Amino acid sequence: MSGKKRLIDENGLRVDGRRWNELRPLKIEVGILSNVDGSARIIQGKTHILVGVYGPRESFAKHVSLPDRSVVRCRYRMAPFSVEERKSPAPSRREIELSKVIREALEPAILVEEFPRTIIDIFIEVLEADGGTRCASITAASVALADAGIPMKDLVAACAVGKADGKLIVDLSDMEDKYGEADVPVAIMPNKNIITLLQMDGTLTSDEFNALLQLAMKGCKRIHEVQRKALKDGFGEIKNLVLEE
Amino acid sequence: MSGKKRLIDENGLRVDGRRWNELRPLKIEVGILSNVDGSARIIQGKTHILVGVYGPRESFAKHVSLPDRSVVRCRYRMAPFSVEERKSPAPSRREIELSKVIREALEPAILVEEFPRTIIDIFIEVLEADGGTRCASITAASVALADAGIPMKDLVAACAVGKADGKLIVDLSDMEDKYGEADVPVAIMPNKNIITLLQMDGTLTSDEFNALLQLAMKGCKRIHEVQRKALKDGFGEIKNLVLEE
Amino acid sequence: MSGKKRLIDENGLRVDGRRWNELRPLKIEVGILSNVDGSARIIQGKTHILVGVYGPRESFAKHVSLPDRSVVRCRYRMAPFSVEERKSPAPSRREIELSKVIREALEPAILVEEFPRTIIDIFIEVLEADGGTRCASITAASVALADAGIPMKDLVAACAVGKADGKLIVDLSDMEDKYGEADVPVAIMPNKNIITLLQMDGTLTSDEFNALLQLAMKGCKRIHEVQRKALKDGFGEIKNLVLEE
Amino acid sequence: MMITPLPVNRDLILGSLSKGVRSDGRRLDEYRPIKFEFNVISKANGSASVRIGDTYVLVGVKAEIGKPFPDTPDEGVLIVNSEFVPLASPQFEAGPPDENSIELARVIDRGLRHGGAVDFKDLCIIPNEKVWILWVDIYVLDHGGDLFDATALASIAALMVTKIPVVVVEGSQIVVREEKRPLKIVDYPVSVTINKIGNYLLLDPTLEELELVEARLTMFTNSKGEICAVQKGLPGAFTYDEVMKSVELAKSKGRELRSILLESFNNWDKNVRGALNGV
Amino acid sequence: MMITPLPVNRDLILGSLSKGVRSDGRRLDEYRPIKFEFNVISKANGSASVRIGDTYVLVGVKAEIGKPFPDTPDEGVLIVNSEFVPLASPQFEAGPPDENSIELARVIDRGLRHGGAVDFKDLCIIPNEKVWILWVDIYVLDHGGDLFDATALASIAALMVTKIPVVVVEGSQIVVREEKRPLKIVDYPVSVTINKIGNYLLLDPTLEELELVEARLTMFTNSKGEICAVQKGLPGAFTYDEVMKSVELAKSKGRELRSILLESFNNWDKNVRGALNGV
Amino acid sequence: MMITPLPVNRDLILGSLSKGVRSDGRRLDEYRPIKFEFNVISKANGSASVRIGDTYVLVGVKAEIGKPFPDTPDEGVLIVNSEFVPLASPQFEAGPPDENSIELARVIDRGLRHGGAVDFKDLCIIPNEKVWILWVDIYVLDHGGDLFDATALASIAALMVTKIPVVVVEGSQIVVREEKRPLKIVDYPVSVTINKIGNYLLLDPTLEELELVEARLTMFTNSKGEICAVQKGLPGAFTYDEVMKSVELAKSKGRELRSILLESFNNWDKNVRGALNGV
Repeated sequence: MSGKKRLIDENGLRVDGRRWNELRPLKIEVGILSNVDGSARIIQGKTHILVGVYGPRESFAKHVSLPDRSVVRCRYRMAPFSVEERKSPAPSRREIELSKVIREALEPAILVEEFPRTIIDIFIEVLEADGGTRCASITAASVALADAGIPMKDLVAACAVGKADGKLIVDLSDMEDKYGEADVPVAIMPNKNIITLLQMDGTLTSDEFNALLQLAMKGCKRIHEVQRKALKDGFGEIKNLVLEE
Repeated sequence: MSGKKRLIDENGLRVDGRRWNELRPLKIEVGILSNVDGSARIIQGKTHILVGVYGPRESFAKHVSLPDRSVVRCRYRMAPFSVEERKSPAPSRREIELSKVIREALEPAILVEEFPRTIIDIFIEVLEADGGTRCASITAASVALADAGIPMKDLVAACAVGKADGKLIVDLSDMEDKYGEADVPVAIMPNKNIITLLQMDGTLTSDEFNALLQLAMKGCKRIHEVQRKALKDGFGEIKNLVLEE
Repeated sequence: MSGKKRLIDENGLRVDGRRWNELRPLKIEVGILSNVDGSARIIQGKTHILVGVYGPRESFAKHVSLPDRSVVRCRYRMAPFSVEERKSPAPSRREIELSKVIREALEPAILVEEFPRTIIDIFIEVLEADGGTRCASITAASVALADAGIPMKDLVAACAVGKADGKLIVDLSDMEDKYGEADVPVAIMPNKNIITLLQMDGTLTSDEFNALLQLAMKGCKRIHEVQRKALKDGFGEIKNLVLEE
Repeated sequence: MMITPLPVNRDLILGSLSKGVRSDGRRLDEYRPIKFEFNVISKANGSASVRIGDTYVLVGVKAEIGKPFPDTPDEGVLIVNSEFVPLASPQFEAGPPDENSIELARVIDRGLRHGGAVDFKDLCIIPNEKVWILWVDIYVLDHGGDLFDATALASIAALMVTKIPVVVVEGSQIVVREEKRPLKIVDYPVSVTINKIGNYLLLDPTLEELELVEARLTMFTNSKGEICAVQKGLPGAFTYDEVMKSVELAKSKGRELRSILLESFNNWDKNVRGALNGV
Repeated sequence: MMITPLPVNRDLILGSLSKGVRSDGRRLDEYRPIKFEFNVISKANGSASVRIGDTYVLVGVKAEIGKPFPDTPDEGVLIVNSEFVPLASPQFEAGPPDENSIELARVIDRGLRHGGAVDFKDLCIIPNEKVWILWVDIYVLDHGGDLFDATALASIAALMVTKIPVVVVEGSQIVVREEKRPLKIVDYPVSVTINKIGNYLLLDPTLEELELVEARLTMFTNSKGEICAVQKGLPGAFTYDEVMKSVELAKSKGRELRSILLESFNNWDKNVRGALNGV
Repeated sequence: MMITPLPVNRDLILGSLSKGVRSDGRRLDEYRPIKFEFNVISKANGSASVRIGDTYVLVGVKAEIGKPFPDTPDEGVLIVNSEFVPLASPQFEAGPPDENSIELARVIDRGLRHGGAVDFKDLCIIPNEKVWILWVDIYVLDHGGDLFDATALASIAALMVTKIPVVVVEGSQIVVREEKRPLKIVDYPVSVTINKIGNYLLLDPTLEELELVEARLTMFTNSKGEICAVQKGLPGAFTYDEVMKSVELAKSKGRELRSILLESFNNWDKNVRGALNGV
């Protein structure tokens, strides 16, 4: 976050030509895998992720299950070739943390009480990472859970916002994430309008933070429309989309 | 397999003076360990291996056992001092693969259906490695299984063949394995005349492959005689032995 | 143990000014942790250790428990910042060995037969290490076990003795341990007068060994008084103390 | 002597919260007394322990010379690790750090880093070659509820008393002197963790209250009142209003914690200097 | 929604095989349709996915500069890894690669190496010092039966589209340019895996058929029709005649697979060049 | 064929011990016959196996060139590892060394080190830079009771026959010659392990007796009769008198073991030299 690179040009355009409040192209496909109970593929900019869901299924390891609810497990991993420098396949501390926050962003939406003594497994494979992988993972995982027929209170839609060259921006790319001044991934349950993921890296005044949170929630709602389309038709898409100001 | 070293001299003799179709000296001892159910030692050239077998025994870990057959497990390991450069005691990928192919070479011979819900453990310790360790391991393990009184359809005898300096050869040494053009380890059940191990590294025409496979099967049959002698008398041996052409 | 540094000066005083038979200041506090069944803190010179004890508690892992006695487990660990060079948090071979000898020094005193099918867990965290950590761990753990209400035949008190610059000394500091000629950690059950820990590193004649063992037992008895005071009042202490000759 | 689950009385606790007061008499936004100890480990370059109620955490800092990261060749390196040692709670298992311990360490790392605690350029010895690496090792010794805020305080406190050897570069040689100097501390980021039970937001939960917490929001602020790291945790959710209320809590309470930290430090520092001057 | 074991009907499948035809209408030696995608991962130096029926595998190649092996000081290094990720099959467990995954990676490695796929000398930068290391990472994304043949195809396909930076050695310095060049591909080894059920040998089994396979024989051939790697797997056995029949299958079907590979590549390559030339 | 626990008859064994004789007719302080084999592994720099009754251990020594420890810049390095391989006992599990294996290796290490077995300065090649590292790998192949004493004997025996290449330093280059030379062996430390059953102290227990051993005391002595390492093991205790009696046993029996070791070595050495001289 050293801010050395110029991320917004004199016309207010970002390195990939987007405006500050413009989402990247987004595609969601549903039901793409044959051996899982539910699955989805998300391509957001160049970020490319597959999610597979198993469950609710009985636990082989008895000590994992709970008598009054389903246990949700989540594993987020990046493929060795998904990033600039080859990543070792051993789980990094970052992957372990993200697995946890992604799970905790999805759990509020799942009706875990309906399936006591079972396990729901969410497996996330990042095939290419170009910024916003945790948000894209949540967006896709929520679709895959629905595809598995797991009862949910709501979908969960996620969107990162942040600040670069002093400007607030939406749907950060890799470069903006690395060299910007702040990165704020947010997930919401769009119908209930509640926040299930919120993290921040960087420095912001409380006014900026407030503005960004509202911007993120707007982004999540547009992404939610794509999720619904995908669940209905097997495929949902937006090209670049400018959020209303 | 760069073939830089001269492996066959002008008299058609190999680096250790053998002819192309000559086996190394081979000794098999049975029942050499006190705490296992069956054991064997094999010394083939300088290759030196101990095998111990436990079982059929009840499984402590319930999830490992099967209701209709015995589960066979196999662990092949090389001692740190068994090779030129000290080997780390942590299991290598090569050791894990060899444990699998050795197990799958022995399993066809074991009457696993006779002992449901049990485990048969085969532990292979390579004390010195001078080529042909997977074949020697199979040869010795099959004897150790018989020594443990485990019912088998047949013994399994193994022998490596290959190609060096353009010539087909039998019972490869370390040097021939490393610098030759092809290495083909083979295991058979000699009475049933079926092949339970077959691997190949290198490049061969299908005619060469065919000829080598037949050569290997001849070698296995001579090794089988030593196995039978060892099981009968506790010890079996051949000095250098030239296979009939 | 190269003996290069001068450890005893011309007045017979050690690097920290102590006489050969003088213990370091020692403090023991009891019941300092809120979530364990028993606990103690020991500060001996600059060595600083916390011990927490759980149990007897039921075993979650059935295969760990025994039908006729409680199983005692012990984990000795050093904090990364406890030593001169930062220590990696991964358990070292030294820590694994010390966990074992400490456990085996404490077990003779515990009435394990009274709690079949249970586990007693002893967790030792070395916050600062300045010599004598295994002895201080035993001294504190024995107090923590008593604090947990676990029935014992006797306390266990421990004290290291050794040799530096040709002289026998008691309660070795880090420097004396590293650069002295011998280090002999000893633990006893003071009322029963039996030895439950005995190790030696270095070179000693049998006469020296005999004299040191007697010196150690004297030291243990003075330390035992502090243990009893701590168990009675929650806190026990000695300033520097010269053992009678 | 057997460990039994905490007999948490949900109705009792919620009833109490509805009156704006907690079982131990505190207001919802009130911390338990906070006690610092500085430089408790003499073999560390710096250390501090913090107690908040039963919570007891210790942070040790070790400095060693190493290579900088390629993308920050003229800056030192900060590495935060955390151990939830088993004597702190029957829930902490022996073994490598689990997801809770890793999350805590990574959040503290971000708080210190984006909060601008340390001047990293001051830790450069030879650009591209040698810099100071600061290992910040968090030890949770007793789990009494609010781990994030206690470890955040102990971490900045440990850095405040950390001293590293003076090094002199002579040609391509690095001479490490006996003499030591403090780190350049630039800011004092602190964390305030907001805990949600039902519709209530409370600070510094006891272990008993923690059992009922549905979601938590940890927010670091720096001395300018800017937010410098945020982490939502646990499988619950917040409304937008709750988040904005949390921001205000984080700012006001952060100021409070920062002044307790600085006061404790100054008292300690005065005593140490006093002792050194023979007072 | 619970996972139940595949209800494999042994008699039905065997009955079908005895008529020389399979439940999906294929002949015993017939592959399902094979579909390639090239360069699907832009951060990789090369990548390709292959689908055969439900089987879906992705291979990414990353190139980095490193040290050669001491016994091949003027050759690049090839390292093949394989991940059986859990979303591909309920049988694949999370964790480090198991024996199946390791076996697959090592067999593919031998097939590429002895099949002479890549000119390793072309990957040398400074002999004894610096060479290109090629990491070939296999990702099995959906397990639909025939993993060896699909991953073998995806691996050679990924290498065929791999580009590495042009490097220039100036004195003892290595300058890595922006410009990229393809690998020197020398041969196109492909794998044909023969599966034995009862007395039948069949290719490209479905998951259902795979449950009945007693033994398998994976055979790599190069474009000259030479055999360049063999691996027998599973706890069954082959007769000599079955092995020799397998050799013939490996040669003829290998030729077939190789031409599908090259055709797919050429179509893709034409499109890419077309796109570049603005056609 | 199932493994059943050893049917140890405590009364029988104790009754026998009370008469000063053991079930196999030995006195309490009597070892079973000890058999050495030297240089059994030709790829090791040195190796030896020892059998005492059913106990069968093998030690291999590998020498490689590496860096010295900073605090002993002009000395070689000794690293002792131990593997309790599962074919030696059903109690030995596959996997990384457990506490028993680690304890054994560390005790043998201390015995060799403080017993002054090897001249470490003779292993220095270039001070601060390059020294010989000796890897002593202990393999327990059959567990017949007395592991410490057998592995101690095998370790010193393996070092006695270890040969390392002659190296010549030319400028800053190290030339490793084909020619080999023996290590400089300075002393012959041996271990005697005293085992306590009830009030009896006995040496070299059988597996059956071992089941009853409450505490053990392993004592290394050097040729001067000095004690050079001690380790108490197992969850039992010793009286002061028992320890002092053990010291005397360690000295007298250590002398006995040392002469068996040297005699075996000399016989072997004579044969080898004889063979070399064509006798």
